[in-house]
Amino acid sequence: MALDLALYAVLAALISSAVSATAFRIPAVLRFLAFPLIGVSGACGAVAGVMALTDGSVLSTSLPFGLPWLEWQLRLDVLSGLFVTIIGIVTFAVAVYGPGYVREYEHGSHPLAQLGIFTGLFIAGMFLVVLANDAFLFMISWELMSLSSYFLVMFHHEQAANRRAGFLYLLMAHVGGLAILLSYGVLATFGDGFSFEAMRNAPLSPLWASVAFALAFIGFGMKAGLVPLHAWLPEAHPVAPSHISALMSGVMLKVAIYGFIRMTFDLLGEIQWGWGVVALLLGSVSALLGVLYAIQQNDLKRLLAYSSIENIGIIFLGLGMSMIFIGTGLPALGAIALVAALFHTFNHAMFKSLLFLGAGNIVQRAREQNLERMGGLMIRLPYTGVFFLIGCVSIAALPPFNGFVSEWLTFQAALQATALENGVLRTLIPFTAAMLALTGALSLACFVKLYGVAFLGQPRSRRVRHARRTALGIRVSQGLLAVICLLAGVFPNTVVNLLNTIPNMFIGTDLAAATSRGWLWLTPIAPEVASYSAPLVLVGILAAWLLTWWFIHPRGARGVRRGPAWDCGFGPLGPSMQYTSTAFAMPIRRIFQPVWGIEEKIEREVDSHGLRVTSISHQQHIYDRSWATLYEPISRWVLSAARRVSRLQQGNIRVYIAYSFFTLLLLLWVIS
Amino acid sequence: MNSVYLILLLPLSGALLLAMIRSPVVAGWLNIGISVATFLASVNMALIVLRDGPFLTDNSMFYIDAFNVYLIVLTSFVGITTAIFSRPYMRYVLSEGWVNPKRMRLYHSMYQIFLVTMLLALTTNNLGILWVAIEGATLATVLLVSLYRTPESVEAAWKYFVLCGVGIAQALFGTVLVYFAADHVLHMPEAGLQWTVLYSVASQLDPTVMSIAFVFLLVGYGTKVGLVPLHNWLPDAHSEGPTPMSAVLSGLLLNVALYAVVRCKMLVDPALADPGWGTPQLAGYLMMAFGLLSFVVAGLFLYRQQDIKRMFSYSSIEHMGLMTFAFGIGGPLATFGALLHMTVHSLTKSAIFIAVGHATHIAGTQFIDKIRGLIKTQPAVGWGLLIGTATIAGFPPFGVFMSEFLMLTATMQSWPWLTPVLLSGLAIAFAGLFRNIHPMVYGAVPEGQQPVQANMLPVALHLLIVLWLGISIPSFLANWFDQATLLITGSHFL
Amino acid sequence: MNIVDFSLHEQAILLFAALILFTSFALLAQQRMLASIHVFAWQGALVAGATVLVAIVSKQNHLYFSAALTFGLKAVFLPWMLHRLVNQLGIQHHVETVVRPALVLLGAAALVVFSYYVALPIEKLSLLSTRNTIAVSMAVVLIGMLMMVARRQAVSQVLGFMSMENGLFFAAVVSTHGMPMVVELGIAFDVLVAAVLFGIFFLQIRDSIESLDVDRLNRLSETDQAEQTRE
Amino acid sequence: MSGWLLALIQLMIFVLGAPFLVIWIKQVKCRLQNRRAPSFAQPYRDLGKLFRKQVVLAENASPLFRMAPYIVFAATVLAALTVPLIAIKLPTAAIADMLVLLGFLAIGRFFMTLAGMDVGTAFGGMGSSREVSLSSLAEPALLMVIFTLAMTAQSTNLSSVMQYLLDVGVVLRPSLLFALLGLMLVAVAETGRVPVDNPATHLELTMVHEAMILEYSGRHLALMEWAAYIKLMIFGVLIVNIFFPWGLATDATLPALAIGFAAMVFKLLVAGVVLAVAETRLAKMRVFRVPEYLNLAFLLALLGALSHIILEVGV
Repeated sequence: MALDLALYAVLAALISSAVSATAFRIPAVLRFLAFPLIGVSGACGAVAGVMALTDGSVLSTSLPFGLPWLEWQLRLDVLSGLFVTIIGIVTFAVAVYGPGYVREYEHGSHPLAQLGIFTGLFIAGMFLVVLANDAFLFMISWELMSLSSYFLVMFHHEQAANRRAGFLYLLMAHVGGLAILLSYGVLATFGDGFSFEAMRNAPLSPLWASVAFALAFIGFGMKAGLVPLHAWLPEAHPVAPSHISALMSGVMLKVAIYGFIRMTFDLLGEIQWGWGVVALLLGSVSALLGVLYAIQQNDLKRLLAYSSIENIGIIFLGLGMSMIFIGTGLPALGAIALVAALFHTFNHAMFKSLLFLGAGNIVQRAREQNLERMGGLMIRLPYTGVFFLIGCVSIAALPPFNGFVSEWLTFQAALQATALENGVLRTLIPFTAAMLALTGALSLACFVKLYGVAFLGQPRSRRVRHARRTALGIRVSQGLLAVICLLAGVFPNTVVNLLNTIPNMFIGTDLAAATSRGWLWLTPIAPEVASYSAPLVLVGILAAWLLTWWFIHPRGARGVRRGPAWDCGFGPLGPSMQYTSTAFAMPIRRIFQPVWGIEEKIEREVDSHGLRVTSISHQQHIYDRSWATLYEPISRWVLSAARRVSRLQQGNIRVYIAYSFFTLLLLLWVIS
Repeated sequence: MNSVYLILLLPLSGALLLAMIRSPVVAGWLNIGISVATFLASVNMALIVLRDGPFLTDNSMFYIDAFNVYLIVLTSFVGITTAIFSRPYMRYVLSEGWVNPKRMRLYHSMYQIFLVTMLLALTTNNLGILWVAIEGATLATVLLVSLYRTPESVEAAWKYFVLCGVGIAQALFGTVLVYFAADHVLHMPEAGLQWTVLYSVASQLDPTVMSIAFVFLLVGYGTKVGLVPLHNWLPDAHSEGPTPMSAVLSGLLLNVALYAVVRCKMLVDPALADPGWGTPQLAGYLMMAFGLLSFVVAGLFLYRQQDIKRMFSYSSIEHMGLMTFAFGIGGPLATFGALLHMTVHSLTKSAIFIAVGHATHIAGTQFIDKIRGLIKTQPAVGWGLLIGTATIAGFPPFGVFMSEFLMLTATMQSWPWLTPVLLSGLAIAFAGLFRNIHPMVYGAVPEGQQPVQANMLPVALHLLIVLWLGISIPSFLANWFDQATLLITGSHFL
Repeated sequence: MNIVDFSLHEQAILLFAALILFTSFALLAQQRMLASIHVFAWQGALVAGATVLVAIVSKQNHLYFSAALTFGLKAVFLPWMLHRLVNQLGIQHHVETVVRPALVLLGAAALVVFSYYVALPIEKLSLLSTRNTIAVSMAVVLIGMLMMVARRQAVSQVLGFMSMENGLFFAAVVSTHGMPMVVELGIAFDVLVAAVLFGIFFLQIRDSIESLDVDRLNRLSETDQAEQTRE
Repeated sequence: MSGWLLALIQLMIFVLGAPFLVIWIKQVKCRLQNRRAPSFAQPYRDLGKLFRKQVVLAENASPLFRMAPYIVFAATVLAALTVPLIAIKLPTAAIADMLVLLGFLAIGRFFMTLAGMDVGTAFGGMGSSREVSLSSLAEPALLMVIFTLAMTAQSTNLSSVMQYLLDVGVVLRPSLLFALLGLMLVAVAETGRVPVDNPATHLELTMVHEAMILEYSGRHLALMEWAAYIKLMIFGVLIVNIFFPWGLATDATLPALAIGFAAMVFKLLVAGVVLAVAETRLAKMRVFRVPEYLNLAFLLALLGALSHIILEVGV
């Protein structure tokens, strides 16, 4: 039943992509047919996923496609269930959001059909990836996902920068795909067979298992955007239309996480704690660097993209910890870390999509993607303002929203490090926890900056000042996600109960203790060790707020008087006097100096006497260090190799004959 | 039985007919008609084979088994689609004044002659005839390469002619040696080159002679396959000849040459299996070495290309290398993958060349830097080229991915430490292709670039078939592949 | 064993082999156009002669036919055609300067040794003489290729190519008493067409680069300097 | 039930006592600097006056600007609610453990910094920017301290931590020493005291906290200031009650509570004196020296955690 629903979800997505083909003629098809179908797909997916999570059974079937000796195997277990849910919810939100968003394209020069077709394929691909139960179908849908999202990234292909981003994205997606393929190849070789069942029973030597793990880690890490394999992410995500960015950042990265979990916890069998260490370290590094780079961005969507890297890092940190615990024979603790990671996966999907949808609305209404020219949007786009605030609060991990719960669980897991035998690990985990703490604080700073600069203060450009009118669907979709963020934060027990089935399936233990004391209390290890009651916290905040208001707020007279800002008595305020995004991030830039590559240029113009400074211009460019260290050398090497090779084709026929001649002689000599 | 003769006679007579006809327009249509007829004939024969298995003509001149039957159908099919494409394209060429009506006649009749030689090479049961046919293919196409009479095209044709001539001569020497070896086993001169006979006695043939023979055959036919370092003629011929020619060269000729190599390997392997001989895998090793070398080197060649057709010809070399490698590995899985790859590659590559033809027509040049913004100019062509490239780059759900998947897995199983090489080769080739294709299809339209009257039906057809093969292989085809695998490796796959 | 133990016709065949080998050396060394065409004609004639000899010995009548074919094609038609072309192109007195002729000849000698060494292990399934003739014909083939590498003249390249064919024919005849008829016909046809095409190409090349020096056919090059020239 | 009542009482003490702690520190400082001190009622008078005054808002202030004070105050009060003041057994401590306590403080900071940017004055932006930058260093340090405690007591629940430390009695733990030092440094930074920030100055180059609430007036300002007082007291109580838990009431009997109250008052007064002395001795440092200061705090906290793992539970 659940599986059928999931398949219907895939089917609906495919149909929607098929009908979008007609948008060449009638653009309105997208609004009135394609997006509703996607909505159906999303709804089916969400329901199917929740069903799978609740009854925790394993459903599998096969479709009459694929290799002659191996049909497409599909399987819906709790892990797939979780991710189907995530994909479904976000897809649904996007479907609600889409019509209002694409309306303006209908008059533009961009072919809407392209958008519709590939959106459908993209979603279908993602669903199929998490449903696949054999390596072949997995790879097909995986690459389908990459390829269609690439076409979506290339939707605005006029600017050279976007083309470059698209190319980079496709290239890295392909390389990652090959790595994954190879790691499946290892498994298939030992388990002879591409079906996951065969791979589960593959008798792997620890060495080969590690090889497979390394390949999978590279492949999935590349897709998920782990530092230093992240270069494509901040390029590609901002370029796509915003609801696609939401899907990519909110869901596609999660699909990579899914692949990683499936590979490590399910297929590879015995988990080695060494792998956990790798994931832990790279995860924390990605988290820290991700947020540090995010905070320096001035492009709204680019900032969000980097923050995705950060959150992926946090997720991998949790996974790594869980692998360490499991690998060292502490499955119960491993379960906590795993649940924390999964919880954060879910949360990130929700609030990052929410933020991207909001960003899309801003970009469309204000025609502006650069924070330096924004400001005062809170008043102009009130709904987006509120929902975006909720998104920021959640991603900054403030109680009682969902982001906080997952980080809290992660910390709780980290605090159990003392249970480990190995002293090195015991010291390593608090270290990473400290990095996580730093990340959390920085992400708070980052989103204060984002919200403060974009939504508060005065508008810094004309177009932003005149931003108005948000379509209903756009508001509703954001509202939906915002509510989910709040609910998941206030009732974590329900979520944890659902997630519990997953560690149960993999390692046979779960956090039964976590929710043992009813829906009110979340106690991952034991009540006396740590407890958190989100509902009460929410009640408390509201109560305290209302009481204060009730006490403080004067009855009747003496309301507020509006006047010009005081500003220590300086003159009237202009938008240009406000703290800019660059200025806001300056202290942090100084504190963590060498992390970024910074090109700064300050030009002073003085008047004829050279006394008075007439104008100062300040330019600054922050570039990603991973380029100079990793990517450029590789491309240089390949190009020089190509140059050397091209000497082969030097044009003289006698030389060519000589090649043939000497090849012949060589071979004759070899065989005799 | 006479279905075979039908297949050969139809295009032959067609060629003579086309040599008569003066009007290019009529010739264009007739060309299509004849190809269609040939295709129907081949389908008819395929059905016969499907019904009652492989057969040998009474005079044991022709032999049809699972290995060549699908190649025959494929060849005649690509023959049609390319003919469909070449009709408007050659008219454009004529209107540009690059050729005169006389040469158009030459073109059309040679087109059919070429098909004849291909089909002959596939159907014949005689190694000698196989050689004759492949040499004949060279002779038929060499004049077409120089059809435009530009200095470059003449140079390309000369190189093509001489290099392939030399190579093919070596192949003949190899054939002579095989005959010589066979002569001592069965003392019946007439049958000494018949493949069926040879195959039956292959295990008794003298390993020394056969190994020498195989070297000559490999270098000879390998030149035709375009194996590095014998490949130099290939990019020249592809880039300078008329585009339909490039399509059939890449799509068919290379396949047939590879077919010849594999047939020879099938004879050599049992012979070398003889205990007195040291390395029974010799043929396989040689093919693997050649294949891997071609694969990697061709991938690197992609980067600095300035001529779009040249670039895709290198990609053909790359894929030929991959197949040779896979055949070299032997083993059912690899062979199955390679057979599948032969099909999907020739379909995809000819489709790409057709799209490229339209693209060059739109831009009026073959220089990559001059071709821009195709998707905006003419979406059909742009998308055709883009999807085709994605397909050949091995993106699912297209068939190329499936075959590459199989071959990679096979490598993983038997030569695990070679897989990284293959994978990096794939990645490099992929980047090389796309960094050139990207700016061509995307971006703004240069001024004065107009859509042209293009027929994208063939491209769509080919790509759809490849897609179909990628999603699921029809059972009869799978069976043929399996039979062929049985023939080549001696063990079933399915 | 020793040549005196051979039967007469074997000795004769070995003699032919030696002569053919000599002619291909001569081809390699000969620098004057017309002269080398004549040498080539002689080589063709020798192959035809060898064929006749084998035909007599092995009493296979179709060999007479193929001998005639070879003679007509290699000893008469091709030389005649080349002659005509050379006159037509006005290069009959062209003298080609080979770089380091001595070295090339040494290389050729080395090739003979090499092909003997390659053919050495074949003895167990044939008479010594056959084996040696195989070695010789392989040497002729290789020398033909060497000639194509060494010579810059399109015409001499063609000669090299055709002498390779001669080597092949010789091998086919002496080692296996000739190929099946069909094949022989096919091959002969191909050679014929090839010859005609060569003729056409001489003219085309001459039209395009005003010479037959293949070294000047280097527009299609991918090296850096080539790109600089193109840009 | 009595527990909840107790919690409320403690909360009252917190809310009402916070201004007193502030003025006490001021008094001591003035004594040390031979100045005449304001009367103990001064902060209460200030607050009352502010509450009575009318609010003046900048034209372009958004709704968030008006909500912020309430949220900040509410969050701080909740934070106070979870800190055992005179009795350990605190039901509210179970609602929110130490991590959540941090979360509450973070909420306050989040909205205060946003409010600082709302009107769009240069000062507000500057203050917010510095606040988040500095706290992004202070918070991890604080968290490491909490880690050390949690690992020592095997719990993140504040009251069980205190309970544990009370039970084991005097044990010389290097980890706790480091933690204490770290916590003190962080506390100074978080509450915006000299040498990190100076609540008494409005010199734009130096101020952090003051710059953010510059645009506030009337009751809003009052709430902000009051929240700041409470925050100061929270940190004070954390320091004294965690590291010197003696005297804390373990059961809800009156005498125990009385002792607990007395002990708390005494300890806080001492802490106030220490702070006052420190502030008198030290000078406010440049904003970009502060990171080094905070790194030191972080280092100490980390050392605490490590020394706990290595020296105290080493296998």
